[in-house]
Amino acid sequence: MSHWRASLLAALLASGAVGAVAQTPKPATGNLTIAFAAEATMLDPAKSAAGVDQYFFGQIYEQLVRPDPSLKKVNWLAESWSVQDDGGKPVIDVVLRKGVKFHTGDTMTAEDFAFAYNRLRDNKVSRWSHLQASVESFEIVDPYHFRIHFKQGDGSYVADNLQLWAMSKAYFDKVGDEEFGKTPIGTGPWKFVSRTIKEDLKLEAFDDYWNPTQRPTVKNLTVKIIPEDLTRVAAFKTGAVDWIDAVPPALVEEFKKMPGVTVASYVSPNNMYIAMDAIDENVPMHDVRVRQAAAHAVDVDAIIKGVLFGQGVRYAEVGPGELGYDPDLKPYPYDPKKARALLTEAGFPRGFDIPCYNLTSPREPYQKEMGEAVFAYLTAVGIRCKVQGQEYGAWITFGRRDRPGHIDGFYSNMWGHGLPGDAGTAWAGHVHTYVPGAGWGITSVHSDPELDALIEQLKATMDTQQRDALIRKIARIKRDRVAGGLTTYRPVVTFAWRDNVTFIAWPTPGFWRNLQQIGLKQ
Amino acid sequence: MALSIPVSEPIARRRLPAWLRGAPWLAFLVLTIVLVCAVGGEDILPDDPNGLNLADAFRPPFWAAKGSAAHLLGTDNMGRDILSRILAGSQISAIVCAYAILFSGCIGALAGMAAGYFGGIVDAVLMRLIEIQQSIPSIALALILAAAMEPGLTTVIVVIVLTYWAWYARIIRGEVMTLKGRDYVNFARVAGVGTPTILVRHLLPNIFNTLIILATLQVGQVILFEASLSFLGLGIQQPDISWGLMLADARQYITSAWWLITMPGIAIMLTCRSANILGDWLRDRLDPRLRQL
Amino acid sequence: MPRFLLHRLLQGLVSIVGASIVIFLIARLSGDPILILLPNDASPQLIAETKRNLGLDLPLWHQYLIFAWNALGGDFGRSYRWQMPALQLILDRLPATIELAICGLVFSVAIAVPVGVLSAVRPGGWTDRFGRVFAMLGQAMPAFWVGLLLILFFAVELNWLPAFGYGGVSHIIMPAIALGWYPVAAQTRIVRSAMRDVLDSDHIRLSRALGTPEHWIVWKYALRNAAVPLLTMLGVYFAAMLGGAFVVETIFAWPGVGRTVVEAVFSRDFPVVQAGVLFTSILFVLSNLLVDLAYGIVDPRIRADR
Amino acid sequence: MLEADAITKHYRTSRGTVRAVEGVSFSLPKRGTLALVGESGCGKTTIAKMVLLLERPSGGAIRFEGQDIATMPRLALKAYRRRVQAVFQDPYASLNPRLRVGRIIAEPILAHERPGRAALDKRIAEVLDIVGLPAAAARLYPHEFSGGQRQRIAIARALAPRPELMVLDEPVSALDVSIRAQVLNLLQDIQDEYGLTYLIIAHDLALVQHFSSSVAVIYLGRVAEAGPTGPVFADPRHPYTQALLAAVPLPDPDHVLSEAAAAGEIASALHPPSGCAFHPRCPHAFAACPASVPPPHAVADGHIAACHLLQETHA
Amino acid sequence: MLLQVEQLRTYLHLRRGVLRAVDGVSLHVAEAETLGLVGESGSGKTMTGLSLLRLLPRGAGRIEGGSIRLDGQDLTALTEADMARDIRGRRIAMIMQDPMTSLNPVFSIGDQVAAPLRYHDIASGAVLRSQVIDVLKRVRIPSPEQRLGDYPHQFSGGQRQRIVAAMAIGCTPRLLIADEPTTALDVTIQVQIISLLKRIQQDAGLGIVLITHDLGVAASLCHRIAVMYAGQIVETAPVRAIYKAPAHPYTQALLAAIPRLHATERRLTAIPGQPPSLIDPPEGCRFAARCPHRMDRCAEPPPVVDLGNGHSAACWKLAA
Repeated sequence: MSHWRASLLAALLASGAVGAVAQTPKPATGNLTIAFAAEATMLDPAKSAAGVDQYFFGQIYEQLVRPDPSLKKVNWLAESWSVQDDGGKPVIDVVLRKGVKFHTGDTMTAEDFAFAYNRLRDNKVSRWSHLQASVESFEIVDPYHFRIHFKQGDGSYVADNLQLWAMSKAYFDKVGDEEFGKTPIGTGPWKFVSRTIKEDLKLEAFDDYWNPTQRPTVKNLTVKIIPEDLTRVAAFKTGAVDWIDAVPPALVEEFKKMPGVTVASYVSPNNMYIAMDAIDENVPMHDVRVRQAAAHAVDVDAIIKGVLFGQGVRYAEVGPGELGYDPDLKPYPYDPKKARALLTEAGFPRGFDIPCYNLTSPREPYQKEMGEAVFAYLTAVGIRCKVQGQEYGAWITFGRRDRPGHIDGFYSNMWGHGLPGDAGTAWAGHVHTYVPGAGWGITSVHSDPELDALIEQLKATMDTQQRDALIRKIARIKRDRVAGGLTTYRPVVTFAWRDNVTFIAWPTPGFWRNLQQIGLKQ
Repeated sequence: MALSIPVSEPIARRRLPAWLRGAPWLAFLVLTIVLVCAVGGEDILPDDPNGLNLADAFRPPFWAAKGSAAHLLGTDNMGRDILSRILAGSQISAIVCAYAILFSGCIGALAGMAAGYFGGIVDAVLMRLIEIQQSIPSIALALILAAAMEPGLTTVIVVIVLTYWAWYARIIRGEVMTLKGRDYVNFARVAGVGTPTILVRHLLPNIFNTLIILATLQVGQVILFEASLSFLGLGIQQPDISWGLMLADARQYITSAWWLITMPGIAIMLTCRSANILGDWLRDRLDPRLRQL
Repeated sequence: MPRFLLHRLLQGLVSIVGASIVIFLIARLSGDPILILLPNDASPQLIAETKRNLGLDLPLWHQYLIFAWNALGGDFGRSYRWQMPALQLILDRLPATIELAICGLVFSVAIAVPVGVLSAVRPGGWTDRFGRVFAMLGQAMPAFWVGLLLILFFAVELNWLPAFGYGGVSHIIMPAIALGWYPVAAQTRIVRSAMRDVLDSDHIRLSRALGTPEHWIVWKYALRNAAVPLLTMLGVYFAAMLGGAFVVETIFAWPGVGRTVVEAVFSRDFPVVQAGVLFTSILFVLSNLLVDLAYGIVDPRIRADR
Repeated sequence: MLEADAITKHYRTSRGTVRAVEGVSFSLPKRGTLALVGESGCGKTTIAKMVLLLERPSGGAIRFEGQDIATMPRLALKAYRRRVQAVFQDPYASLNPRLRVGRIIAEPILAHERPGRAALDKRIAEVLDIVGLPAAAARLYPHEFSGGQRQRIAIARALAPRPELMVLDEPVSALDVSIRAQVLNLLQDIQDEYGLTYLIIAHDLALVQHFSSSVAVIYLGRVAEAGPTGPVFADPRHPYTQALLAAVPLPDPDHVLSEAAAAGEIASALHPPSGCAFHPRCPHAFAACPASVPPPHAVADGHIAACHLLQETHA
Repeated sequence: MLLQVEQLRTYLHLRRGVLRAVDGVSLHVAEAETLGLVGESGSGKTMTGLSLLRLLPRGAGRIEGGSIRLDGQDLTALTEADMARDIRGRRIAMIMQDPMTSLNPVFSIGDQVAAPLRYHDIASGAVLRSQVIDVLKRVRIPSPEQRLGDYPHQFSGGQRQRIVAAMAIGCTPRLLIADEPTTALDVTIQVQIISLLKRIQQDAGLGIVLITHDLGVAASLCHRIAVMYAGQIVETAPVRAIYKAPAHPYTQALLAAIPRLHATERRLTAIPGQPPSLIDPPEGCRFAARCPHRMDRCAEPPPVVDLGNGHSAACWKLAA
């Protein structure tokens, strides 16, 4: 366990929230209202479009394997699982936990996972079918035992918690597609009660939850949607809600000083970076020295401190706590002199003008300001940024290689969806050379045969140890060559709750908003 | 005899030329300052408006504790001098206002004149266009347009022009319909004066007042409209600075650093108010019929 | 009367159709929803297939005709993003937005009428000065600023009103003020100038000459006359509020159409954008129709003209 | 010179068809002055507008020197526009406040010819002189003049292209008594001097009697009585003309006004009464009146009246 | 004497200067008498009428001197509230020029005719209704019972002027100020209104101040006539004397300038020039500049010369 993770756990322990874990649960009682900043669109894991959807359906649906509050992977709906070899093709063999019930009362069986698999891989239904692309077939051994046969090795599949959500086949057969999405039924700690778009999601604690030691102690939970930061803060301050997510960075200090309020910060595995065009020979960043100059030009620490109020963690290619994290791999130090020298060396003594695209409808706090600051630093050493803003709709397709037109400068980007797996999937997307139609390098403006080979190897590797080593290796090369962009920071998300609330943060895959253990103090 | 003296004519006291009495000097002054700043370029800026200095962020205005004379109105979240940004913002705001008003005014005036003068099918078509424009919520139109184009100065101007031309057109149309019935226009027609001459000589000069007044009223609307677009991230983009953008960005610090939002806010208020006062005054002076706008 | 109504309705219909065409076209200029919809590694075949399924491969005019034909039958397509009928998505949000727009309008009129009347009666008086400053603030402060200040003061400081959400009367007060403050200035101006004109008119002079008490002249005789130009503007304001509500909806977490449409634009969710804008246009036409009818109530001359 | 042949003008409105003019005929000899007289809404201004090509007749024809102005060839039409000019009622509305007087007067000239700068100035000075204004007036704006002076400017403008026919639409009714006499005298002087033909629209019978050589009394879009002014005023044959004349208050305390001559009020052109439109107000109305429209009846040389009473007596 | 006005001066304080609209006007009206106030536009006759009601343009108009006595009570000394409650509508009523604009278009005529009765506490409820019907009958509105709910636009111009008259006489005032009551009407309607005013006067014994520029209307309605020029009265006389033996050169010129029915002269006698500005009027006789009999003394204010039989005129020629 890294230092970073240890300190986080210590903080959690210190907050006194963990103490409730071991006790025999009492039936859930009482009502609690909390507020989220963002809203889900779909509550159907197959149709969900955005990572934010998981904040919501992650309360209702569960997966085979999941991280616990200390980010350790534990078997969850799977009693046990292993990767086996079947004549050179990998197979994942899963034994299900018995006695797990859906909210309808039906017992969870391998049939349900077969259904989930078929639904998730159907590209007419699912947005996540590509995650199942390397699966060859799904085999039911007995009601609590199934095997997933692969065409070739798929490291991400393992890294991403086996990717299967427990969805009730019986329920689907009964209500059909439309209702299935509207009234979700899962195995999770919370039962769906009602949802009003743009307003709230009402949940009820699931009494028959299979894991009674780790379930909510409050009966009714209402999640309000309050997108505007200060309004959400005001809602908390006025007592309308007792728990909020995404405390604005500027106000974290103020919240810490508030009496009767607990504040906890968690690193989000969203990895922010500044992508840059390195494939076009006419663009200066084609030259590795220019990319290094850019890396030296930006004082990321100062930006985190100044712009983000410290609510960010700097990372070099792989964040602390992730597979392949290498504490010895350091980010480029801020050194404008060296940056200028590198530019001169690369043949740009007077710098150059370059378009820089910034996201103006932020997905993470102060993302826009962050971009502005980065571009200002670049400009200061001679990489003169012509900033152009992009709203979300444009931004989301902007980096894609199958879009007409091409990227000719810097643009702010991030990776992290589908995590916490590891860096493999993301790198396949934005570091590997673009191969049309093959899924490689879909947002990549980089091309490096050595890295390509390593990333392909990583993709096929399902063994965790081997992956760890590979990732470290790639990360070092990536860092040295500033390949696939300049890594900056990972945002920190801060939750605040009143002292009448008990809360232990569980990471919904990647985003920390799992209300597995939330309750009212007795 | 009908009494033709307006009830509100004030008692004369001062000895200025009649048309200048009661002129809003303060409003003139404010607008002049804004204009000077707008054309002054970078020379008048005390500091680089985009000069990042994270160590010096959130410095309050000079009169507050921790304030500094180097940053009279304080610094923002990235340590940039707010006064410089407001001054630089006046340039962009002035450009946006100028182009937006010029184009929406010209298009609106042309459309309004055509609809009002020719009537019939031209009028019917233009009126439907105006109504179509008005029935599409302007912010939705702006949003989609801004998404279709690249956000930035040009887009903001285009969006505002598309939103406001109908406003001008509708009012000018009404004006022209009244003017068209005037005897001097009738006479010109009787005398065989050509339509272009009638439009240019008889109608245009007489709607000019209206145009001026509408333009002054639009100043505030343009600035706020741009602020709303900035709120969505679709307004003016860095490194350009506009007051609306400053306002929209600063709202996150409304409780922790009040001056970030208040300073550009005051600039907007002073400018809007001055333009409106000037417009009111011009209207009273030039054309009392337009008081209803 | 019915003939007049029919005429206005027809004109309104033309506007609605026109608005739908405009929105349809610009929305399609704003980008391709396919890449937002589909997974990152979608194959070209899948992209083509999805385009065909959504009808996005047809020529624009054909797409529009399909849209218009379906819309006539009440089918506005399914939201790409929400995977539900766009119509339902919009209709569910519509009441909250209408409620907000009406309350905003009521607030603005409730301020503008007394201030406008009193400042016409006593130019330079206390109400005139104070009222104008009040109106000016609304005109110079964007709604998000007003909204946040209201929340900070009335919710956080005083704890008088709930900071957010949709619910009872107390919930709507601050959003209505934030939305309704902006047009106060313009409305005050209309009322004030209309009142000045009316107070200058022959019939008011005759009323005075016959000894009518001043308050009676102002609040009964003149105000009803002055209401006509204000009414004219109300239809336009109502539409502006429907369309402009998204900022206030965002600030106050108000579950309205404005936010839905804004987000739909960001995600290129065309059916929702089209349905949203179309319904706002319909409301615009309807509100103008209502205004026209209200004219008849306020002004009997107009009644006769129909 | 000018002839109207059964011209009609109908306006279609949302409430129905307004029959503003219903088959009006008259003829105006060169150098003559014809007055169209009637109460407000009778259609006299509409007739003037049709003569001035501001409105198009719904039926009938207006002929200028025998040529139908509706079907005139381009060139003749252009000439017509020069040869026919107008003076309107309101001296405040008829001059563009944004133009200098010189430019206002130059406009109708420039619409037809391109004289040089000096020649133009001379022409302007000339017409200003004719209406009794100094040449310096050309440099001023209309608002710098009084009502009477403005009407002089309007006359000067109308005179500028050297017209032959002038349509005078209530040319003095907006002026004060003392100014009115000045303007009327001026108009007469101009006619005498330049041999102009006048078509004057008026409601003031005393003025008409004083000013015009012939008169047409219009009631609800139809000619009730027409003829040379002297005989028509001395011996009015139509009850409406009689009523009008009886109703004029004279500046003579001994004159007794008769209220009985025309009871009630003028009907709406939207729903004109059947038959003779005057019958509901006529003290002599009888069975034939509501039944049919009386045809014009010649009572003397050039003097006609459209009344069933005359038919009866002469039948 | 019903109304006695002495040396009334009403000035308008305008942006461009002080306009002496009424500059030393004295007049009187007896019961059941009609005084015609005749003059051209801008001569101050309307301002005189408004001064009697103290309804001057707000902020600009002010009575600077003189007295207005109604039944001996000086109106200039009353408070604004007293004027509104006791005088306007109650004892002095007014009719305005344009019947098209003097009725409020958005209220029914029943409402408008009832209004003065209601706020002068003369009647209410069923009594009010019957009084309204009664007064509408008196002004000869046909079947008023059915028309109480109708709006002004549903009436013709003549009928509207009758309704205005009904509003004015509803509270049985002592004095009626009729400001150009027939100017906007057609001649045939004009006659009807003239005879209506005559009848009202006979019925109620009401004093009338008729403000008009039309010498014909004045002749047909007035008992006495006061001719105003440039803010002053230049001649007052019984109606007969004014028309048969005008004494003041202005009155003479005015009578000569109007075209007359059945007269044969080809040319009218025009008055040269224009009235003087009232912002800076000439010292002496204000008509002097246009007067054919001008002499040197005219540079001084002319004396009011009593010509006997209630006929007086302000002219040096007569004083000589």
